[in-house]
Amino acid sequence: MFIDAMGLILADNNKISLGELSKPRALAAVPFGGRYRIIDYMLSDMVNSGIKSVGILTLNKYKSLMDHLGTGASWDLDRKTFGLHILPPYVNSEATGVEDAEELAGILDYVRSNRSAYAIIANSNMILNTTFNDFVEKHEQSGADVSVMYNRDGTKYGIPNYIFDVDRKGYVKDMLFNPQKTTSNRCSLGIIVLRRELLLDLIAEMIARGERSFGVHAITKKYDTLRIRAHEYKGLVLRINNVQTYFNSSMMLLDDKVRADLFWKGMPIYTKVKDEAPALYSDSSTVSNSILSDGCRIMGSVTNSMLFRGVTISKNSKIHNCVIMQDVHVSENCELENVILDKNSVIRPGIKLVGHRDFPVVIGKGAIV
Amino acid sequence: MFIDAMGLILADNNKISLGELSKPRALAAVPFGGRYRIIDYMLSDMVNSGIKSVGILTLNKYKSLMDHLGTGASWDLDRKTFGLHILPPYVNSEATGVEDAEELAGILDYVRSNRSAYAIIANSNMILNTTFNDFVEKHEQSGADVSVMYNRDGTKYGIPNYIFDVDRKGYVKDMLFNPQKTTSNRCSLGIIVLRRELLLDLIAEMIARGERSFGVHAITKKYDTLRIRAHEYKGLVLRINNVQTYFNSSMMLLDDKVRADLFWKGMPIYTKVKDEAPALYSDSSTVSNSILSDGCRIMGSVTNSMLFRGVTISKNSKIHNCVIMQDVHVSENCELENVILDKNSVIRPGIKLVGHRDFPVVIGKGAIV
Amino acid sequence: MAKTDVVAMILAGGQGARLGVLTKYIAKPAVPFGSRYRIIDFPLSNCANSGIETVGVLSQYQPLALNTYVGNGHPWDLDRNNGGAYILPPYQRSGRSDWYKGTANAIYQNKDFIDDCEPQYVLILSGDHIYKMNYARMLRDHIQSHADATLAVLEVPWEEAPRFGILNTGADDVISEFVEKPKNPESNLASMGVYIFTWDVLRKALIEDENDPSSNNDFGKNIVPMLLKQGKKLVAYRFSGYWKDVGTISSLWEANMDLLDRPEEINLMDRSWRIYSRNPVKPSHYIADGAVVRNSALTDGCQIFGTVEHSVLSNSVTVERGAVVKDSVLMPGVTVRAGAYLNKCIVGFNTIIGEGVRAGATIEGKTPYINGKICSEGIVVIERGLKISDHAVIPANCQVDSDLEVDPAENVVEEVFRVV
Amino acid sequence: MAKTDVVAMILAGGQGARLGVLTKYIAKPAVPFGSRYRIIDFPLSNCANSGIETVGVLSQYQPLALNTYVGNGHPWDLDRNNGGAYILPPYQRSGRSDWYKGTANAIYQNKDFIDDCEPQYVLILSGDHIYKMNYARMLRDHIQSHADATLAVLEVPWEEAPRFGILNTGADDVISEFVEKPKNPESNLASMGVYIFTWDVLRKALIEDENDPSSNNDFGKNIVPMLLKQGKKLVAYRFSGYWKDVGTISSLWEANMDLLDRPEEINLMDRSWRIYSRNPVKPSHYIADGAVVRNSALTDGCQIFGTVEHSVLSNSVTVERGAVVKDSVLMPGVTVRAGAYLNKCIVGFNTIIGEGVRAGATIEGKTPYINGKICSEGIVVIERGLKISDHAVIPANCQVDSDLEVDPAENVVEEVFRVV
Repeated sequence: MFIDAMGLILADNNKISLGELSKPRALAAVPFGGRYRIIDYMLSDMVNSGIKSVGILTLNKYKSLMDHLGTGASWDLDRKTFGLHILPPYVNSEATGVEDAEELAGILDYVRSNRSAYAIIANSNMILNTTFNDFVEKHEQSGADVSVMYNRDGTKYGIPNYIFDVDRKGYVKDMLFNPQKTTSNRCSLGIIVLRRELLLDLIAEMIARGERSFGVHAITKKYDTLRIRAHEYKGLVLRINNVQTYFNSSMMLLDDKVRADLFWKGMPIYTKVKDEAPALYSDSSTVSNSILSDGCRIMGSVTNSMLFRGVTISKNSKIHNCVIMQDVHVSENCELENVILDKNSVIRPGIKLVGHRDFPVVIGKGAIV
Repeated sequence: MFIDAMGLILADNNKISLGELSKPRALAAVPFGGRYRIIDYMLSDMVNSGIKSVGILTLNKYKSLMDHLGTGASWDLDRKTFGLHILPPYVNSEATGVEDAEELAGILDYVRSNRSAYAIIANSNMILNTTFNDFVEKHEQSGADVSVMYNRDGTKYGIPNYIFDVDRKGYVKDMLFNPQKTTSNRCSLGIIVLRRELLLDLIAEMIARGERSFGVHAITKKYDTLRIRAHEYKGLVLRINNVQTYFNSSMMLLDDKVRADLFWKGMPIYTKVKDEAPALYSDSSTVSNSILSDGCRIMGSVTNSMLFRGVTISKNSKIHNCVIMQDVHVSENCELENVILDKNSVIRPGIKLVGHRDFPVVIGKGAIV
Repeated sequence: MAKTDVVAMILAGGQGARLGVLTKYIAKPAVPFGSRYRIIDFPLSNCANSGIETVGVLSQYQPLALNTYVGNGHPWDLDRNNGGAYILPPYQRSGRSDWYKGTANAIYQNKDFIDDCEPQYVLILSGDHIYKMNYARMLRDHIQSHADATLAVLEVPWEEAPRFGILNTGADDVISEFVEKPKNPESNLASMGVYIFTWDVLRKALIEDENDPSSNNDFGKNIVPMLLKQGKKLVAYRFSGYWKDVGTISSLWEANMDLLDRPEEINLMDRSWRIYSRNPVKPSHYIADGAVVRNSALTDGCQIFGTVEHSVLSNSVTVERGAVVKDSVLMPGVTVRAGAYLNKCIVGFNTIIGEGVRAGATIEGKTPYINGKICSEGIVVIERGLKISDHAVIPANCQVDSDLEVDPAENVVEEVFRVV
Repeated sequence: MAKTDVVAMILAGGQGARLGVLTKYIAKPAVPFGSRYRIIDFPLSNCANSGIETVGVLSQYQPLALNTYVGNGHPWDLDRNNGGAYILPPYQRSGRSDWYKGTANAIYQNKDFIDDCEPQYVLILSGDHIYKMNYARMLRDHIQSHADATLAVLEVPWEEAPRFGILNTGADDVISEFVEKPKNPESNLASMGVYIFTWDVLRKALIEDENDPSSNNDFGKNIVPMLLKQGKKLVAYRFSGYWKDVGTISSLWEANMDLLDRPEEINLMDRSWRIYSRNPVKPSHYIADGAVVRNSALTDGCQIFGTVEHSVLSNSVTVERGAVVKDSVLMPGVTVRAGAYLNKCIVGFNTIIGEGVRAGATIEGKTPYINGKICSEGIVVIERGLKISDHAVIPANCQVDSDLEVDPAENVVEEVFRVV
């Protein structure tokens, strides 16, 4: 049976920058994995858990996100009651009549208007395919105030990271932010569950204390006053902490096992429907070990790469180890290796671009090279 | 056949304040006429004209408006392509990468992404039930650059008003803002039509000139460089310029002819569906010359009044010449005359409130009296 | 279609002949009820409020109004991409085609639809009951009791028990016997026609029932007794609250009046369990100077210049000056002209009651319209889309049917309109 | 339902028997086409792109897949509150019930539906044609020419004219005569089965036709000739562009191949006239190291480890290492196991082609599956939901039908699955 919970997704993260890729858009709106944007994974996880009410907390730069999410219909969240709500940072400017927005009051209003028993709050830099039913059930049984998901990644995917020390009963007894050294490899996945009523109390307290920021780890850091249960997640998690991990995670999807865990477990990852034509391969195409999407037209050679929707690779062009986003046009006789091409960029004939595996070249949105 | 136009509605107006009523919400979101909010009339006019793409331009305080409009489903504007879009003031912060929003660039992007031949731009302080088919057709035939709707109200509904002088061919040759004296009674309805391409040029020019505000009359004031045709509208128009005109307009709806023109011409006024129960009248109710809405429970006396959805009038209470908004609770033994009660307010037992017809008492949203 | 735990199937196929002219052009579940609603709003809203998102509506008789009323399912939040509301008519397969025979056969014919949803449980509902019920709670009990089927039951007064299908139960409300209209009831637990089945149990039973040529293919008469005989575990789920079968003119009238006399029982004002309906898009209602409205339910688009007492008016009803409407149910768009008098009348969509018409329980007289089979307790039923002649007199227990051949002198129907 | 200028009615009722096993469980319009689409996506998308928002889909035969595919109409933006997509099955009226007889009878039986929309014009479409067409332009011409009916026509090569319904026209393309499959055609203007009628003209014609017991109740055979005889003004609307009736196995195969060989003709990449479809919600497709994909169309969820040449693959098709797929059309969920070889095959939903199977136009042999009535030009058709035995040999012009009784030695069907 489905869980009685609402979802809150933090669309942005002050601690994470993907350079050119997150400049024109919120972190959650960065394209990832062929047809998707980063937020699609967490949003689908929530929908697949039976959650029917999801609020998206934004900082700024959220036009892309609004365009992507639309009415919420692609996630079946275009509902009369609840459904998908984008909470703009200024949301409460009218609630209080005060011009300088207090984000927390807006969030408080939104959470209060809900009726669910639980709230799940998640950052949007984790890519995983799961449902939260087991997570919530274990939390319920434990009697803890908050449960937080972690895995054993430790600090290996770089900063930002939050490392938990837990006591023998599995409760958080310490949390370290970007530690140099640590005795624990329990790294937070930035996903927590708590009773909605408790969340209301916590937000009210934050407001009373004059705090203005809200987040998963602003709650987990209260481990000395709250009983915070650490819940280990053993499935696949891709962490998007910076451009390097973004590029590596994209390349990991070429692995059959990674794709199987992320896409073929029976829980679909939903995304905005684009109604592109099928991908068309010409006589002259050579493609191997690559992910390609609808609307692509392939006349050249594509190896070890990830192509989003509507990409054109012209004749005699060679693409190797690249991530190429929506509607990019690569002209004839180009050679690209270890390159990330953002949306709508155009590569003119005969261009050669070669990055390093650990330092991919990033071409910004709409650039003409 | 339907017209090939997009709509733009300005949800707010710096020149109009309805005091307590517009404090917690945009002008367009102020409740008016029983089941409706002010924007419902213009939005329905556009939908009834066959317009399938409407952008709502906001200043701030637009949470109520977002809640009211939802996915746009109530106006059948929850569409895959186009449909209803709320354009927040900061909409372009990501388009330019600049933090201080330039509203005009956001509007430019939105208008550019459309494909319609024409754009209709309207303020939201006019209540009328019409379609724009004739307006657009006449505009098309005339060869004018812009057409603007007016009627013969002159300055009698107070400020703000824009009075046009027209030449013999019906083109605007002068526009006066809040004039003391005038030779013309042609008062703008704040509704214009122009080719979308021309609108794009005008916005681009405004941006180039460093202008930051956008509005109907910012365009009509260009009558010396553009050929602006004045189009007379002869049907009923209610103007909401201030609390007095708001109150008077509400009372005018008690007139059979006014209601017939506004509600029973075959073009429905859509609004958010609330799924209230039917209104229930008890044994002890006395009601005359009043408009009442679903979800009301009437146990007292209601005369010459307008009750929105979910209002309770308890036993032995008397309501006369009042406008009572959604979910207001009037306890027993109250007497109210010439009062406007905003949403969710509560009148405790035995309270007597009497305003003057020209100076109604206004009780703010959620107040307990 | 998405995999889902539970699928609801609403039996909306019957003609509802006992409602007479009210179901001449529309299926019973599409009949207006309670000012703002249609009968089917109740099971649909119960599903929506219970979190059930895949609902099949089995229609067969005059499904057009039902089809367009349910439409995209939006009013009940059933316009889902995966799931939502589906109208399920009978259809042709390779080589054969059948209309629905009984309630069980209707489900049998749609077993592919149910299979496609891969549900564990199937909820079977009637399209003609007025009640609010949380099916999620019933399902929880069904799962916890490991039942093969759970039947919702209502305790009825013992003297009324012989009118119902009665369930005899043992410990833990396990059902031992189902008796249709028992003369000497052993129990007062009446079946409400709300069933939850574990799908694989029901699936087998439906196939078995279909292969039995002597079966009526009916849930109450055949499926439930068969499962009991096979020793399956059937459990009663006790419901308390308002419930009414509105299958007859008198019960339809009574249920409408219950909203006025006992509004707290069905409690339509409860915002935590709203009854959704397709909105007529009309302005708020208007009550004129000189009008009297008492003890009544009104909704959008009504315009009252006369007197309305103890009546239920659907949207866009006009009552002109001097007209009196008492103890009546007026469906959408009805106009009561000046000076007319209605008492205990049920009037169909858009009918115009002419000036000075006198109709209802208190009116005496003899006319060919009197119909004791359909009407009782003095109730007068008038078909939709008629203009009733000015000053016509329609006495108690009449059904005004435009197809009835009557002597011109006795005819009260001046005109027949098309009703959208 | 809202008043609207024009209502589109899509004739989706026929069984499509010439498509053999492909329409065993689903109606023809629901058959997958062109990698991402179903046949009905074309008329539905044309309606959406032409601004037509009220669309009736007349279904009768196996409507379940069609019903759930069209669902709430969302993919075509037809989930409107007023209007949208309606599935219109045959139904029972007070006292009678009929299945649809011919195309005209199907519309006749739904004239109440059309009347409720109060349209001036009705657009009649077929559910089995692949084309992109702006009906709004055709309607504009219909209005401007003051025609009673406008028929879309395509100039066909003169030698092919005898296969079509041919319209002979005079000045201003006014139609003088309709000739079904003329031996000696006077014109090469073929009717495309796309009609716009002024509704009151069609309404009268349908009633007249219904009263004629000798009529086949067919638009081409009866309604059009009747209107011509009555002197009504029928005008031809010339269409140029890609158009194909996909009513047979060979034309369905050809139309799929046209997407590869002449992609510019139907031009699915044109973003100003998208063809919408219900999205399968699968990840982007993957092409493995060592795979060969050439001259083909692929979509979401495909995983290719072998060779795909000149083929059209629907979503979630897997081609294992060493398998070769040539000149074939694989429907959603098909798996081609290692070492299998397919040539000119059309394979239904979710069928598994076993290891080392050899099937298609280039394969010779004799088996009971050979079916010259359904198959031609060597094309092999395989039913959905089968496991084809490893190393089976299926020669040219076979139709693999699980219901065909064959000698165990010759049987190539190892298993039959249920397909959702």
